[in-house]
Amino acid sequence: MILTALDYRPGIIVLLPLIASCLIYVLGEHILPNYREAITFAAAFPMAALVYSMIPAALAGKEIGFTLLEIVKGVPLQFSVDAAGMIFACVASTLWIVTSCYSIGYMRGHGEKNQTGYYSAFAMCLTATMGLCFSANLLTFFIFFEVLTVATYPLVVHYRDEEGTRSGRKYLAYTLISGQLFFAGIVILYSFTGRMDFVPGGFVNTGDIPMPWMLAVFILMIGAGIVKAGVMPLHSWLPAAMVAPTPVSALLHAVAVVKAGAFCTLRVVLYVFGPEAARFCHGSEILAWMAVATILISSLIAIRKDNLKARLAFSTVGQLSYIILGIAILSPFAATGALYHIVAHAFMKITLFMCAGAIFVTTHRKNISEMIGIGRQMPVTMTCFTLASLAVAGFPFFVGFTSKANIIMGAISMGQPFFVATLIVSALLALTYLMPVVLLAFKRDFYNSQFPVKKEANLPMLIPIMITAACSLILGVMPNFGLHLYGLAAMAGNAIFGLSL
Amino acid sequence: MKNLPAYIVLLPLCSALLSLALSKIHKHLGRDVVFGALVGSLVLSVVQLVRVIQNGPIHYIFGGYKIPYGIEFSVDTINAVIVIMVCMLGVLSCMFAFNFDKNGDALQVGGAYTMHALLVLGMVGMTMTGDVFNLYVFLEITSLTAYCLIAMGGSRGIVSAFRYLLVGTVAATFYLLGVGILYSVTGTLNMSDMAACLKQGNNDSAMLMAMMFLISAFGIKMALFPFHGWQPSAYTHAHTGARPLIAGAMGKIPAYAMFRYLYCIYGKDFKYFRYVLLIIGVISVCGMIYGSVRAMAQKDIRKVLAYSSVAQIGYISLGFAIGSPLALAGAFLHMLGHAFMKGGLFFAAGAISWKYGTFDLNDFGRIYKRMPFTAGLLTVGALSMIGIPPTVGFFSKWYLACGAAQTHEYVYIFVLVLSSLLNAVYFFKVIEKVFVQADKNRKPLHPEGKGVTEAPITIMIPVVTCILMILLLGVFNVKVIDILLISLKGVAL
Amino acid sequence: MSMLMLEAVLLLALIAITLVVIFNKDLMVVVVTYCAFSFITMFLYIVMGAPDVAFTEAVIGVISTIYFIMTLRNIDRRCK
Amino acid sequence: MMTQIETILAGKGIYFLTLLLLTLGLYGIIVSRNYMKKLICMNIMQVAVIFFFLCFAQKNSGTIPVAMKHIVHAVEYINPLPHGLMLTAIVVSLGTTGVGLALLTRIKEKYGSIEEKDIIEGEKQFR
Amino acid sequence: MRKVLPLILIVICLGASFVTLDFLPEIGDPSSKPNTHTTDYYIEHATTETNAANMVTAVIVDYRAFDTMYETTVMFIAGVAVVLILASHPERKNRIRFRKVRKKESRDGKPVYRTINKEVVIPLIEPMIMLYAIYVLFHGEISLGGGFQAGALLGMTYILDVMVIPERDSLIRLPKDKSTALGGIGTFIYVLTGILCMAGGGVFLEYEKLPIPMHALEKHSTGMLLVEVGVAICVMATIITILNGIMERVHFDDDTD
Repeated sequence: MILTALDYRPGIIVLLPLIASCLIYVLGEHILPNYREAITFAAAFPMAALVYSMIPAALAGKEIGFTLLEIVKGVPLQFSVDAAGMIFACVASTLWIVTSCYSIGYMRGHGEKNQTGYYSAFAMCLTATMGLCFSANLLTFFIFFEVLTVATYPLVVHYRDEEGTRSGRKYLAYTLISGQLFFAGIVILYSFTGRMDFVPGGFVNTGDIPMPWMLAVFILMIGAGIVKAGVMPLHSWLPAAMVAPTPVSALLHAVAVVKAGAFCTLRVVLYVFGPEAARFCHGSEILAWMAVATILISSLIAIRKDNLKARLAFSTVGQLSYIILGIAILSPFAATGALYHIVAHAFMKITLFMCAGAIFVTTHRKNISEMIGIGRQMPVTMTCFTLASLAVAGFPFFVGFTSKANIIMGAISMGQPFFVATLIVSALLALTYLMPVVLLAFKRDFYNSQFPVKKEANLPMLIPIMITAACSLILGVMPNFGLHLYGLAAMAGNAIFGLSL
Repeated sequence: MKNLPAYIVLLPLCSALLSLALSKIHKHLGRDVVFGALVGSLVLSVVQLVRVIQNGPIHYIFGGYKIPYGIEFSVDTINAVIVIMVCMLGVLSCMFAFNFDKNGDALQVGGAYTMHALLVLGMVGMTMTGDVFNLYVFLEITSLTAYCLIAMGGSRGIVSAFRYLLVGTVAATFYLLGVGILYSVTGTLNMSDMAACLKQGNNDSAMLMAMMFLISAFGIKMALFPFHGWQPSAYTHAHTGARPLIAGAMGKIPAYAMFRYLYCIYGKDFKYFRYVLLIIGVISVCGMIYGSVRAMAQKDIRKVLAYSSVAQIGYISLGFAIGSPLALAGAFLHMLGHAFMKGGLFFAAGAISWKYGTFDLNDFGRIYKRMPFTAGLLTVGALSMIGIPPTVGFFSKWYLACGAAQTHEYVYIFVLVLSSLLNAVYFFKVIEKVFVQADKNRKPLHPEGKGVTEAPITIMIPVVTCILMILLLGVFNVKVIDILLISLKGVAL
Repeated sequence: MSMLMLEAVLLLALIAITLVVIFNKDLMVVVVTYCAFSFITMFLYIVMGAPDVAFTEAVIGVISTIYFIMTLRNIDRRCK
Repeated sequence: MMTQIETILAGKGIYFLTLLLLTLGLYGIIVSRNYMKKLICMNIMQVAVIFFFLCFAQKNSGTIPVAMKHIVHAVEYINPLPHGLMLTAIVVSLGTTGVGLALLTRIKEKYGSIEEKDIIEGEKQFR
Repeated sequence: MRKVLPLILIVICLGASFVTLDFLPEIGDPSSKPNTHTTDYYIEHATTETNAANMVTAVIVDYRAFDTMYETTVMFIAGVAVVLILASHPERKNRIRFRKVRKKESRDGKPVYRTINKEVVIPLIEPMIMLYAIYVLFHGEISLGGGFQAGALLGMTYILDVMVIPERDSLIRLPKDKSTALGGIGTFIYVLTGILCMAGGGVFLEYEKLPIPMHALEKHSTGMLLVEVGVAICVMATIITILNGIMERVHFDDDTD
C-alpha cells in the first residue's frame, strides 16, 4: 500500500492498550489493585480520541500510516488507515470504553475474582483488534490475529472451573488449527504472488495461481476468518465460550473476536483475492451458501434455547453470517452493507448481552423461563433490550435495517433472489426468538409475584446499556451521525469495486 | 586484536583449568573466575561478530602455518552468531547454577563450574573450528563434560549418562570413520581444502558413505528422530544447574556441524545431494511428529521439554533439508530462537523447582498466584515454542515455510503446521496447569512470605534475559537474517 | 609371510577375541581377554608402522586393564 | 595364490576385516545386557576406527616416521599425520573409559547390579 | 530376536560396504591421496621447521598442537569427571575404608603377597620406570614417545606402587583434590606456552615468537618441551585421579579374609 502521508497515530493506538495490559499485569494483583480500571480508562479514552481524530483523513480518502520495521525479509510491519479498518476501529474503541464501564459494575456487583488477568487480557485483546484494523498487509494482520487468539483464551477460562477449561480447549482447538492453516495459506499465496499488501479489490490475478491451488489457498485463508466468525459447521466454540463472564461474552460476540473473524474474511476476500479472483475460483459461492445455511440453522437453534446468553450466542452466529454473506455476494452495496453490519451488530448485540448480564447480576437468573415479568423490576434495562431486539430483527429506523437493506439491495443487483428470501426469513426468525423474551418480561400476570420491587442494576452497568441502545436507534435514523460510519462503509464498498463516490 | 578467536576459547579454558586450584583457596573463587571468563567470552564474541560483519570472515591459523597444515578457526557470520548464543546461554546458566551449589565441598563446586566452562568451550570450539579433526576433539570435550554434568543429576542421571556415554561414543566413532573416509580420498583435514579437493575428484560413492556415517553421528549428537533415544532421560535427569545449557545449546552445535558438512564441504555439486537432503527431510518430518506426540503424554515438565526438543531439532534439520537460502536462514534463526526458548523454559521450570522442588506438572496448579512473573515468562516461552507471533518461533517457522514454498515442497509446510498444532496441545496443557487448574498442595523448600514470592534474582535474570531474547529475535529477525544471509549466499542451493 | 598377511592374521585374532568378549559370561575372563586384545593391537600397530601409537597403546592397555579390574572388584563377575 | 590373497587384502581385505571388527563392536554394544561388556565393546569399536586410519597411512617399503640422515624422500616415510590423530583418539578413549567405569561403579552402588534388566527395574524406584 | 535382528542388519551393512569398498585407497600405495596431499609437506619440513626428528611428535605438538592441547584437556576433564561422579553424592556406607595397615599372613605364617617382591619393586623397578618416563619426555622430539607416554608411565609407577603394597604410602602421594588441581595446572602450562607466544607477538602456539632469546629452531624445541611437560603432568595426574577414584570404592575382600 503506498502511503500518502506519514502518520504515527495508528501505532500509538496499538501501543496504548498494550502498555495498559502490561501495566495491569505487573501492578495488578498486589501492588495497585484498584488502579486497574483507572489504567484501562487512561488508555481507552485517548485511544478513542485518536481513532476519531483520524476519521476526516479516512473520509478524504488519504492513506495515512507508517512502516514500523521490516518484520520478515521483504515484508514490512506496516500500519495504515483505510475506510474499512476505520469502521472496525471506531466500533472497537468506542465499545471498549462502554464495556470497561460496564465491567466495573459487573465485576464489582458480582464480586468476581481474577480481575487483574481479566483487565489485562481485555486490554491485550484490544491491542490485537486495533492492530487488525490498521494492518496494511497480510502478515501484520496475521500477527495480530494470532495475538488475539491467544489473548482471548484467558477470558474464556476466566472462572478457572471444569467447564471453562473445556470450552477454553475447544476455543483453542478451533482457532489455533484455523490460524495455522491461515498461516500455510499466506505462505503459499506469498510464494505464488510475492505480494502481501491489502489493495481494495485484491491483488491476486486469475492467472497467478493454478486453479486447484487457488481454491485451496482461498479455503485455507478463509478458514481462520469463518471459524472466528462462527460460520456453521465451525461455530461450536462460540456457544461453548458462553461460560465466560458477561462482559467477556459481550466482547467476544460484539466487539473483538467474532468481528475480527468477519473482518478477516472481508480482508481476504475483498482486499487480497478481490471479487474477480474470488468469483473465478468459486470460493465466494461456497462462502455464500455456508453463510445462508448458517443464518437459517442458527436462528432455528436459537428459538429452542432457554438460556438467554445461549440464545444470544446463536443469534450472533446468525447475524455474523449476514456479514459473511454480504462479503460473498461481491457487489458494492452488499459490501457496504456488510461493513455497516459490523457497526450495527456491535451496538445491537452488545446491548443485548449487557442487558442479560445486568439481569444476571441483579437477579441471578439465566434462563428466559425464569424472567417472566422482569420488566417490572428492571424497566429501563428491558426497554433497552426491546429496542435492541427490534434492531436485530431489522425494523426500519433501527440500525439493523440500514445494513440489511444494503445487503438485500446487493443481492438483488447480483440477481440472487434466494439470498433475498433468506435475509427476509431470517429477520422473521429473529423476531421469533427475541420477541418472546420481551413479551414475557412485560407480561402483566406475574407483575407482583416474582419481581415485586423496582430495582435496576447499578449505574456503571446501566449507563452503558442506555448509551448503546440509544446508539442503535440514532444510527438507524441517521446512519452518518457522529462518526460518519455509513459514509466510510460506502467509501470502502465503492473502492473495492473500483467505483467513484 | 588479531588473536580474537583464540581468546574466546582460551578464556573459558584457562578459567576452567584454574577453577579447581582456586577453589582450594576459597570455595566460590573458582566459580567467580569461571563466570567472569564466560562474560569475557561473551563480550569478545560480540566484538568478533561486529568485526566479521565489517571485514569479512576471519581465518585464524594456530601455530602460524599455511592453511592445510595448521589448524584453522574460520569464523563467518553464521558461526559468530551461534558463538554469541552459546556464550550467552553459558553465562546465564552459570548464573543460574549459583543457586544450586549450596551443599557441596570446594571440589564439587569448583569441579562443576569447570565442567560448565568446558562445555561452553567445547561448543564454541566446535562452532568456530575449520578443521575436521579438531571438530572431533571439541566434540569429545562437549560429550565428556555433558556426561559428567548429566551424571551429577542423581540416581537416574548416572544411568542416563552411561547410556549417553555409550551412544555418544558410538557417534564419535562414526564421526571419526566418516572423517577417515573423507581423509582417505582427499588427504587433508582442513574444511575448505577438503571442499576443494572433493570437487576435483570423482569421489561420489566415498562421499555418500562418509555422509551416511556423518549423518548418523551428528544425528545421535543432536538427537534427531531415530537417534534420539538417549536424549529425553538425559535432559530430564541432568544436573539442575546445567540442564538449561545442555538442553538449550548442546543439540544445536552438531546441527551446525552437519550444516557445515552438507553445504560447505559437500556442496550442491555432490551427485547424491538431493537424496541426502531427502533422507534428512524425511527423518526430520518423522521427528517433528514423533517428538510432539510423545511430549503430549508426559507429566514431567522436563520430559515434555525434552521430547519437544526432539521435535524442534527436526525443524532445524528440516531447514537444512529444504536448502534454499531462506529456509537455511530460518533453520539458523530457529537454532538461535530455540536455544533461548528451551533455555528460558528450563530456567523457568528451574525457578519453580527451586521454590517447590517439583517438576511434576500436576504440582504446577495456579502457580501464577505465587510467581506471576515466572508464569508469564513461561507462557511467552511456550507461545514461542508453538509459533505464535511476535515471538521468534513464528518467524523461524515463517522462513522455513517460505523456503519450502520456494522449492515447491508443500508437504513440509503442512508438516510444520501439524507439528506446531501438536506443540500447541502440550504447551497449552502446561499453560492451563500454570494458570487455570486448581492448586495442589505444594510445599515450599525455602521459607517464604505471603503473596507474590519470586525466585531469587540470579534465577530471574536468566529467565528474563532468555524471554527478552525471544522477543527481540522475533521482532528484529530481519537484522539476524541479513547477517546470516551474508554467509549463506554462497553455499545455499 | 608378508606384512599384509600378518595384519590379516592379527585382525582375525582380534575378531576372535571380540567374539569371546561378546559371548563369555565371566567378566573377569572378558577383561583379561580384552587385555590380550590390546596387546595384540599393539603388535598390529607396530606392523602397520606406527610405533608411537603402539607405545601409547601398550601403556594405555595396561592402565585401562587395571581400571577394569579395579572396577570388577566392586561389581559381580558373573553376567547374565 | 599368496600374491592373489595379498592383492585382495591390499584392496579390500584389511578394510573389510577392520569394518567387521567395528560392526562386531557395535553388535556387542547392542546385544550385551551387561554394561561392563558394553563398555568393553565400545573400546573395541574405537580400536577398529584407529586401525582404519592406520591402514591407509601405510606405505610399501616405507619406514617409521622418524627422520634419519640417509633417508630424505617423503615416499620412504610412513604417513605421520594419522598417527598423530590416532594418538589423540586413543587418549580420548582412555578418558571415556575412565568416566564410564566411574559411572559403572556408581550404578552398581545405586542399583546393586550392572545388568540392564535390573537397572530398568531399579529406575522405576527413583523419580 | 534381540540378538538376531541386529546381526541381520549388520550382515547386510557389511555386505553392502564390502561391495562398495572400492573407493578407499589401496593399502600401502605411496601415491594415494592421503599419503601425498598434505603428508609430503609434513615429512619434508618437519625437521627443518620444527627441529623434531620424530615427525609424529612434530605433527602433534607443533603443527597440530592446538588439537593436543584439547586432547590434554579431555584427559583433565576425565579426571575431574571421575572425581565428581564418584564424589557427587557421598554415602557413608559406600565410602571407602582406606586400607588399614595390617599384617598379611596366612595360616602357616607366610606372607600373602609372596609372588611380588616389594623389596625389588620399590627401590629398583619404580625408579627405572620413572627415569625412563623422563627420558621419553625429554627425547620425545627425536625418538618415540612424548609427553603423553611419559605421563602415562609416571602414572604407572603410582599404579604399580598401589597395586603391589596397598598398605604403604606411594612414592607419589596425591589425594584427589590435589591431583585434579595438578591436572589443571599441567594443562595450564600448555596453554601458558601458547599465551607466551601470543605475548611475543605471534598467534597462539606459534613457537617462533616465544619471547626468549634463542634461535628460531631452538625456540621450537623449547616450546615443544614445555608443552610436553604440561601434557605429562596432566596425564599423570589424571591417571592417578581415575585410579584413586575407582579404588576408593573398592572393598578389598581379601584384605579382611
